[in-house]
Amino acid sequence: MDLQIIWDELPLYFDGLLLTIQLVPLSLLIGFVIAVPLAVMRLSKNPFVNYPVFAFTYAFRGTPLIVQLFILYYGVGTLDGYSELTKEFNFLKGAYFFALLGFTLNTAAYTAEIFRGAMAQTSFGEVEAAKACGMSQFLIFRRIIIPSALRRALPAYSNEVIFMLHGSALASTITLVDLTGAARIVQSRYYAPYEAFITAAVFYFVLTFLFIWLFRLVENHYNRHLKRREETIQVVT
Amino acid sequence: MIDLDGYGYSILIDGGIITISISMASLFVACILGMIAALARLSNNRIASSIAFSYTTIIRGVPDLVLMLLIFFGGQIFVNNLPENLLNLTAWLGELVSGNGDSWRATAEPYLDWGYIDINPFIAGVLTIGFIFGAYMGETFRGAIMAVDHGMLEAGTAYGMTKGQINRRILLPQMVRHALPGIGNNWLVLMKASAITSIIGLEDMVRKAGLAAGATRQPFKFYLTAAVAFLILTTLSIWILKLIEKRYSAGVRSAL
Amino acid sequence: MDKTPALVCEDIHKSFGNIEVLKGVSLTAHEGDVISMLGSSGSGKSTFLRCINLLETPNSGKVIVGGELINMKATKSGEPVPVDNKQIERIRSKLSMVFQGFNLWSHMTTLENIIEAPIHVLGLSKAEAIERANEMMEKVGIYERKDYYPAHMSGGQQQRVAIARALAMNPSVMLFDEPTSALDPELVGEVLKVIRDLAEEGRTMIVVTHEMGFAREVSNQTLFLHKGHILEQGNPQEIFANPQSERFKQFIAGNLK
Amino acid sequence: MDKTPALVCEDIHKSFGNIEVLKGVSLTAHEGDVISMLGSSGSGKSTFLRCINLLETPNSGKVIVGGELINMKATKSGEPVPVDNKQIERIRSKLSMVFQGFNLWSHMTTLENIIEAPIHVLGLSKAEAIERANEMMEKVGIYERKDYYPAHMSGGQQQRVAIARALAMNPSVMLFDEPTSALDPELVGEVLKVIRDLAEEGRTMIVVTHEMGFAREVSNQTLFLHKGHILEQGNPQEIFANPQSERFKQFIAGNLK
Amino acid sequence: AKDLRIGVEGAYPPFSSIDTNGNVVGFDIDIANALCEEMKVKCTLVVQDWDGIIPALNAKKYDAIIASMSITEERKKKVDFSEKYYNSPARFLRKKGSGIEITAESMKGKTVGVQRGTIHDTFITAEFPDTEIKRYGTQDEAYLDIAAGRVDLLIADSIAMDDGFVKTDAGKDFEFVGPSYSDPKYFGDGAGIAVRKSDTELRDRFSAAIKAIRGNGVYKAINDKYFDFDIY
Ligand SMILES: Nc1ncnc2c1ncn2[C@@H]1O[C@H](COP(=O)(O)OP(=O)(O)OP(=O)(O)O)[C@@H](O)[C@H]1O
Ligand SMILES: Nc1ncnc2c1ncn2[C@@H]1O[C@H](COP(=O)(O)OP(=O)(O)OP(=O)(O)O)[C@@H](O)[C@H]1O
Ligand SMILES: [Mg+2]
Ligand SMILES: [Mg+2]
Ligand code: NI
Repeated sequence: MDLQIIWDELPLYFDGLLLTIQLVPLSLLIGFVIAVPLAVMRLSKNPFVNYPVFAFTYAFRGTPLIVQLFILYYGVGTLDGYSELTKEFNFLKGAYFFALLGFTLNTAAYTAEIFRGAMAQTSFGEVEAAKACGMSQFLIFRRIIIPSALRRALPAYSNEVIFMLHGSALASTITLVDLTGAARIVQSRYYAPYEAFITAAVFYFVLTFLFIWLFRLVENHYNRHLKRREETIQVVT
Repeated sequence: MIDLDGYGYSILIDGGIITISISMASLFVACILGMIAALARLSNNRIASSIAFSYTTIIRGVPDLVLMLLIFFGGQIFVNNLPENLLNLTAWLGELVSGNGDSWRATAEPYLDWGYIDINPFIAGVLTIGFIFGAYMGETFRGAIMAVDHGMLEAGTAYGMTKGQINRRILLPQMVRHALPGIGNNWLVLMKASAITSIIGLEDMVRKAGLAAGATRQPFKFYLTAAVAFLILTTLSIWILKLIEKRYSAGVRSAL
Repeated sequence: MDKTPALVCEDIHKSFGNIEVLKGVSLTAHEGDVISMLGSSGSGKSTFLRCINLLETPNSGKVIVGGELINMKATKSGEPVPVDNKQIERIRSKLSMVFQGFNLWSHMTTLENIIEAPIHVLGLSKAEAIERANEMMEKVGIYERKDYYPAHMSGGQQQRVAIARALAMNPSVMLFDEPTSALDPELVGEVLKVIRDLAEEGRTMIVVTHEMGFAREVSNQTLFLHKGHILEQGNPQEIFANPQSERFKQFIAGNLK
Repeated sequence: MDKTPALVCEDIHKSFGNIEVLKGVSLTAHEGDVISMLGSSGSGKSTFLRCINLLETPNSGKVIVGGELINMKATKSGEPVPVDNKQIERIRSKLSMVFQGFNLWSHMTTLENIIEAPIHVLGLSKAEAIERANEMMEKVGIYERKDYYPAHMSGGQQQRVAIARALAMNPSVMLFDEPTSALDPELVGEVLKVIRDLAEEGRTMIVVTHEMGFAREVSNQTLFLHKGHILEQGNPQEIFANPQSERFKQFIAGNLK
Repeated sequence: AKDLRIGVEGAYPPFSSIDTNGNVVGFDIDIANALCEEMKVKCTLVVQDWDGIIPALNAKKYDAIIASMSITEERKKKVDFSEKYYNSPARFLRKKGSGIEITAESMKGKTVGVQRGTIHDTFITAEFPDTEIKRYGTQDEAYLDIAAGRVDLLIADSIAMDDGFVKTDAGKDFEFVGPSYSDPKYFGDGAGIAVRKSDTELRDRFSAAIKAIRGNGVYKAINDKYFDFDIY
């Protein structure tokens, strides 16, 4: 291992890190906001509401993220009228927008399915109890099904967050210099794969555990009610 | 039919075969590694369980693309420097033992003259993906083992069955059923992850599509072709998985 | 009759698929009535309670709550449906149900469970709702558990939270579906005592139960349901003393053994 | 005593962590004895049964099955462990346990559940095991369900499969842990009848139960466990008529109410 | 003699690209085959992405690289080179009518596309620090992006760009701009065949073979197949 290389290129890695920690939370946030209504739509019995969402989630969950990115970035670039559009909207020019779009749609598709599963699991009795109190369908979703499902979905969602972080490495395949992009530049400059990629791996590792730790905090707070009785009692004694 | 400018065969058939075979081979490797990891983590042996723990956490902490690049580029250097390093080690040992390292080195040389060991991208891809997904499989298997109703194992104990009998006759068949959905999920993710082997030069569907896109400047068409091919593979897999799950769920009442 | 009955059910029929579970069940509850419903498993007791607050839609028959008839119409396929969802929601808020399996909202604490519907359905302010909840929790004796989640409480405690939640809606009629069957024998007494206290307060209640003793001592009217028909009906003292039907004789014999 | 007792437990102590759950429990069962164990929830009944067949290792005390003492030794940390796993396995095959939650093997049909241990533990041939299983299934009345999986049977049926499974081991002592508590009231009778039949056959049985009637009518010895101690012990007729301890008086009062 | 494995790239027309049958074709490939024939050895071609082309050589995945690799000081630290087998200058490419000139001023804030890890990458990084550089894994991807208007300029080997892009349909709106660059500091002494550092014997055989095909007309035949001038 040539530590000098790593030291010299550290600024490059930090630039990459900056991009990674911009892209990932942003796409997660937008993806989450889209996913909740999508999940509700997926539960609808009306095929016109349900099927389009199903098609969306199926397509995005059934194809590799890298292919999605290539289609969005290189594919859209060759469409007629694309260059005209970029004059109007400058942000369409860079890869950043397409990476963000790809990641967002991808995570929205996965997240919607996670939430749908959690909502479908809502105890039938709890929904009946809500009905019996005279709550309307909308109120039941807003107050009972969604809050309860979001909490139950937390562990699965935290996995999705980790997958998204890992998936973000693919930004480097559409010219962005994220952490992986930085590592690939270093590798091509020095032909030093260990130095280049282990450094990136360490960054990712730290990021992953930061995320896991954060989620554990959130889970401990929001999922107190899911802990078994014995466990809480053990904590007391 | 859509006009694929003559690239259709190479993307769908040649590339498809590579994608499918690399995925299946990786699944096989992953299942073996996963089973070992799960058993090690659940064992009472501290060292085995902490090695398995490090394996599953570290692998899951780093993107597959980075691991792939690391193993592909780094692994090759490692393997091919191995003979040289072993020779140096022999020489050093010889120097230490009898003071003539060079003659030790000379003796060892013919045995270590492996030439180049060709890690072809296929093997590298299979090992990398298998290695990565072994970690995920390990967690799946561990969860499945823990999900087996403890009471059923206890019933085995209460009737005087030995540990081995309980593991073989009760735990394993139950575990497989619990693990199937997880294995199915991992398979779907794995198949898609195999697409990143295109980055290390394996000629799978995505790489073939990329080459065609570059040559014809029509990325939209070719990547879309690859995407549709993946959708078909996914659909097929889901269908087969359902069949398998049905077979294994004898005696289980479905939730609905 | 001098006053409008709190609840009237007239000739309720209900089928699931081809099987007719309720074959014409009627009931009148005046204010302060405590009606106990007996019947073996599968006789249709839960189905009847669920028809009252429209969790199941009866195939025919009338439900009249506080003088207000629930309007029903038939769909194209002949299935009856309520005309007006708003009416149903309003009426449900007057009929509180306590479920067999409690059905507490697992992501909410005791207090949150109790104030949820008063705030969002009745439109109380949070302060009012909490005040009312405190009172109810005192009444059923779970005030000390106000910040616990359902999963962290025993069955008896959960059942009492469910009762407090129903009470907090200040309902005109309370429906109890086997309020003690899911409980450990030592907790049964605890919950029955709460219901007995409510009866003494003059609450109108319909209680599905397996507890003969409770039916005999607390209720002022007992119904015995068998295969979707009411076989016995009347003052509990009398019908326990002089059962009219063979089936009811058997039933009380088996249960009192 | 003229004959070796089928089972003797002497001064069994068991702690979990710092909490002592059994504080010296002794019991002697002769052949043909039916011993009922009563006690409120958490009193240690299950723990005691589990100590008998070493699913839990008692901290001190002796277990003697058919005259054979189970050998124990202490580990370095002071925890007692059985000396010889082979002995334990042999002894367990003589003590069949019927679990509260049945614990049937869900991937096996009724028949497979019943023949599993006789084949793999007792070493019977498949034909012998099936023959024996048929007999047992007849006895408990589930022969028609022989090819069903546990999930497709009702609770009462599952419980009877569990009993058949235990019987097929031809055990010298059968241990029942609340064999009816998970059942619907109408199924309780069904299962109790099976146990009563076994009692009439002269099987040695230890039955943890909440059913007073059963204890009184079927067993010839009743134990009342409270906080890890035996508070009452003796002929059920006598102790129900003349309870010695306040606690037992309360207990039967609460239950018979 | 021992069989040889040769690393080629496959995404750098006209020097090397993949045809519809999945075979690699191009100038590099023809030269490689000609050299092998001259050296009387059997050769297998191994396609490898540019990023990993040198590490894979050192990892003995193949024995030589014939992939238009310029002979530079930086690379000489890792591998040995034969004599050059062709030499062509680097140039900038712009869209017709874009008006961008190759001056620090005109290029300020503009985006230049370049293939990652090439001499052109080194050159642009060092000489035009004020431009934004977008790096690609393959030259093909860079073409896609200038066609889409995502980069303002490309810098690459002039011949590769001419034949691989400008002369194609997609590239007809693009033109070269600015001088030809061949400063040995960045661009070395032309393209050579890379071998592992210890393999001096193989290096010398390649050098000799290049000389031989230059002499016997084989080189010219290949040259004329692709270019209307002498690229050597
Ligand atoms: N949603 C449903 N679909 C089909 N059949 C149903 C449904 N709900 C109830 N039933 C059937 O209707 C009959 C009456 O059920 P119900 O739950 O009312 O009985 P119950 O008197 O409450 O019995 P228990 O004392 O066991 O609670 C049963 O045979 C039951 O199987
Ligand atoms: N594995 C264990 N670890 C810690 N505590 C335990 C364990 N098993 C049982 N206990 C505790 O030991 C006490 C006695 O439990 P046990 O299951 O024997 O009661 P029980 O008399 O069978 O009650 P029930 O009638 O509810 O089944 C309880 O307080 C229980 O919490
Ligand atoms: Mg019911
Ligand atoms: Mg117990
Ligand atoms: Ni009628």
